[in-house]
Amino acid sequence: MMLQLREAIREMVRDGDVVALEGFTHLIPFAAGHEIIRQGKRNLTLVRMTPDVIYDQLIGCGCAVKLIFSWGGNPGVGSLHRLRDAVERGWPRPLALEEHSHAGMVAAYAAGASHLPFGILRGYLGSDLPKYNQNIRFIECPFTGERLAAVPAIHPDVTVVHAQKADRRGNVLMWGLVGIQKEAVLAARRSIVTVEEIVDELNAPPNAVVLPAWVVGAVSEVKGGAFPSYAQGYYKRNNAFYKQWDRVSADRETFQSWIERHVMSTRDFDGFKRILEQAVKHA
Amino acid sequence: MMLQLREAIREMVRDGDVVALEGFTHLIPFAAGHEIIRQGKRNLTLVRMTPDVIYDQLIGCGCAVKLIFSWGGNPGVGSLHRLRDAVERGWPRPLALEEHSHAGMVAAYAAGASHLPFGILRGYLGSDLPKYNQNIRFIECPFTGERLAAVPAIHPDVTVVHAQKADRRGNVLMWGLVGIQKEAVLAARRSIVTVEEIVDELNAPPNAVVLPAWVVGAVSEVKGGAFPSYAQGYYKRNNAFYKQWDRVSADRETFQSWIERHVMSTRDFDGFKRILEQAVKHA
Amino acid sequence: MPDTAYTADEMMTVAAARMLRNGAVCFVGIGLPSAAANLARLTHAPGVVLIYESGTIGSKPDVLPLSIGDGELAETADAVVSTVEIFSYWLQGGRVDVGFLGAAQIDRFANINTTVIGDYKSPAARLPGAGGAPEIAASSGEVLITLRQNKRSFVEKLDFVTSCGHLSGGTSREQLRFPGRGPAAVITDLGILIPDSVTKELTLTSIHHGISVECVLEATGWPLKVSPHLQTSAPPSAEELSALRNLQGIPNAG
Amino acid sequence: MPDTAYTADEMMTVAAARMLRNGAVCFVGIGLPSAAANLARLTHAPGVVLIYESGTIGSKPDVLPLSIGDGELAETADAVVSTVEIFSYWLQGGRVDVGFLGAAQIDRFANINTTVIGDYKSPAARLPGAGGAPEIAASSGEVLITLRQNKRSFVEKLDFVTSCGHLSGGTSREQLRFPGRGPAAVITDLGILIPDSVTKELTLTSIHHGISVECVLEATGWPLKVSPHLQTSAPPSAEELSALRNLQGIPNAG
Repeated sequence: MMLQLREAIREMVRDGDVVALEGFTHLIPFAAGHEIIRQGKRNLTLVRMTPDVIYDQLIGCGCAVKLIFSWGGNPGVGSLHRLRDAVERGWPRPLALEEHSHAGMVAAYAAGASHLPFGILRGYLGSDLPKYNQNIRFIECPFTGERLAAVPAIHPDVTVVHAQKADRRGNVLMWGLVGIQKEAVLAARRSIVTVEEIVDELNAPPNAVVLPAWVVGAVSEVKGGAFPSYAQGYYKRNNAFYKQWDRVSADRETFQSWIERHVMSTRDFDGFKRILEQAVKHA
Repeated sequence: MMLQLREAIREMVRDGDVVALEGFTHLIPFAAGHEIIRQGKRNLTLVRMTPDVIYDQLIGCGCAVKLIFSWGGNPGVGSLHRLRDAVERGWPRPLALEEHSHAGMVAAYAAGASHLPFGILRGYLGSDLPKYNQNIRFIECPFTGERLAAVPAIHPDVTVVHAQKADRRGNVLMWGLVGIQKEAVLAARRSIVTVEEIVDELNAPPNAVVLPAWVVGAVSEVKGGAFPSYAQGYYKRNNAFYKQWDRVSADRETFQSWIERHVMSTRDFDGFKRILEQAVKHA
Repeated sequence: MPDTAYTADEMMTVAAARMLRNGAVCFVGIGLPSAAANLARLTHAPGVVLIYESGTIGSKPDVLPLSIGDGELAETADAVVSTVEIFSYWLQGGRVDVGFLGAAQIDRFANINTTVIGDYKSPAARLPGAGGAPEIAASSGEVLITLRQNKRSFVEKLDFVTSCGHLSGGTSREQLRFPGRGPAAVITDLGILIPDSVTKELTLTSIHHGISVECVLEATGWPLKVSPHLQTSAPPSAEELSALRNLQGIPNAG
Repeated sequence: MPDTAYTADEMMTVAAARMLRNGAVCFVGIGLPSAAANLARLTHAPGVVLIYESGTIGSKPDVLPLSIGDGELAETADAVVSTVEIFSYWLQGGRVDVGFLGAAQIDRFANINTTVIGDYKSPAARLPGAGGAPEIAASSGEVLITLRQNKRSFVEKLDFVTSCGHLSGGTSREQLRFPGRGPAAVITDLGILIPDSVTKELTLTSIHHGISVECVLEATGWPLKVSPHLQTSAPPSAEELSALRNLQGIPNAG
């Protein structure tokens, strides 16, 4: 179903939902994250292996009450200051954490996509994580008696991902680092996919990562919708933005005025990017 | 490691081994199967989701003592007469069966590739299969209490697959129906990959199915090595051969003289194909 | 051969095809179902999505493949994935509306045997085995089954239960909490059988044009229940026959 | 700046790179390890295979990526797979010879904390968390760890054990039957620490050129054992420095 991003977020992301915006450095759905902020969604449980800047923004704007994750930082730069402020000082509201390792998260997402109640892994050996996360348990192999870790399936109410292309019927093609995106979509009750472009024919290579239209909720064309993350074949990662975010996010007021100017006062992601370009010109 | 197929089979397939020649209709390693017959390997435990004509030949030649499988037939044609003769009448020797469903076999192979002792599935519900296969057991979900089936990991001593291309370093590329081939190679202690051609550069599309050289034991160039199965992009399935096999295999003596003439009396797969062509010319 | 002449197998395939609703996601079992599913796609159900256990999603073959892994299935598919993914993310994942199965033997509750005739350990006839069927039968939203009807195939008691239908009938399937609802219809070369809504026992609800009820009873290994509202299946239309024969690569008459 | 001048971080990265043997399959953790692993590849270990948790196998970047998911890693890889596959088939599958990890805190048995400083429920400082490290630490054949050495990072007791080294030393790791052998070396900006073969306690075996033993002891939060055969790491060669700076996009002097 082709929808404008604004409509897709309005209809499919509801207050209190479990929401996964996935992407492992590549194809992070920033435009969709901004739209969630603009529409003032609240009480979300955010899920993601690698919460980064867009989750820092969502958390700093008070959209989230809980985070299910395995690594939360600004890769190569440092901390997520808004995430830390929420966890360490409860600002703008407390944030509950359910914390896994990457291997645990992928097992949980794959179980979700597979309609299994749990996933198993040889994991968490000797780690303190199971002490603080009741969703890490242990089972015995019925053949060898070996003890293995188990995690419950993740089933987001809605998963949002960004991809390179969709065709007019809504079939989606992505390539490059595809992370956990397919599993996150298949594990979810609803899904939104933003794409760089809508084309007549996908011309997918054999065995490409394709999500057939009938497993995708809404498809929205948002050119550049992964910025400052990247879309292989379209544009590179804007590392300067990630570095600058460290300064923007370090201070509550600086963060709030940045969000007000760049997100709340813009109509959509094109508007956001125009404001950013102006800032660069005036710099 | 580049090896002639004859050397690869001689060095890597040993009497008594657990051997998987995988391929789901597509890319079935017929040339390698013939070489196993030529070299008179014995007491093999054969593993495969869909044992078809090449397994019928291996079984009819007395190479196997056991078969681990989920569907054994000549697709679209009918029975495998040599497989049936071995199971029903013990000719040329009895064949033990360990029988799964496809879903059970893929869970077992995936567990093997993942170095997990077992795989889980929502499977075998109400089926009689668990009554006859002690390797189908049941476990409880530690979160929901739900009962799920469990199967032990498959770890072939050697897996043999056919692929379209390898580069000179031994990296392997396959496309089209790739079945369980990647998992079967990764689950095995040793592996042999026959390929249609060895090229300077794979030029693999993004996210293609590539096996890096360092996880592959031996790579052998065998043009047409999947005949009468097919290699997408190279040649089509020879359905006529599969239909004719029904007649060739129905009778023990016809089968034996066919094997003698086409496999035992030929030096290699090229020789086999020359004999076949002559038969067509004289027909 | 005039346009209106057709074989019993053609009638069976056409009747089976008619059961598949447009837009359904259909997991196509090995054997007879592939012809029926593709015929549906090429006639009244162009929006049907065909999934094959060989790893193809959305296959649209022009010619019926001999096997369920021919190149045509991959080349015309929307996506081609590994068999691990087909069974875990797509079938077990609950994305299949209709599982379309063949069978060697079936009982009155539409349980299926494709494993063995006679004793498992020393069989009279060894059949191909389970393949994808046990989980297709368990996990698909509903199941259609198509096979030729005779006393060897429609039996009082299965030699082996490979894949579950309605078990011992009534609520016995519900109690095991299968993800899917089980068999919705069995389509044969003689007619159509539907499980009773309460007892789940297969009931003859339709006979094919030119077939007598006696003939169907005679071909069934148990006392077959017959619906008081028994209908007669329309014979294949010229369009259906033409589409089926094109699919099978059979030259059409006339 | 003359060619021979280098920073402590450069010395650390060069010393860490030297530990990676040619031909090893190396799972590259987030942070400092990526520079060291790629430096090894570009100097003495051209045959090293670098796996990143973002899904790349055999990455060969010319320029060091800021993150472990930059496009350069995918574009130069032999294969790019899903994160499910990276963790299940490749890491857990036992195909990794060396796990290369960073850390925020480490203890004398090379256990690692990357989760939290202070109490977990009300932390003084929230760190990024586990990422891939717990399973990299458990499943890799052996583990190399690189981090800057000071009293805040080398602590008597970890606030949180994110990823296991040699647990409480001795045979305690063996008893838990981890698939991998655990930390083989810790490379810092001051020197190299190796677990004792029996007690598994980290022992200073090498100090970097120009660093005193006292300085290392001073930077360690427990009474650090020093090997009787203490060596001094050679300073970075001109070739190593040049390769590292090229990788980091830093113009070389001269």
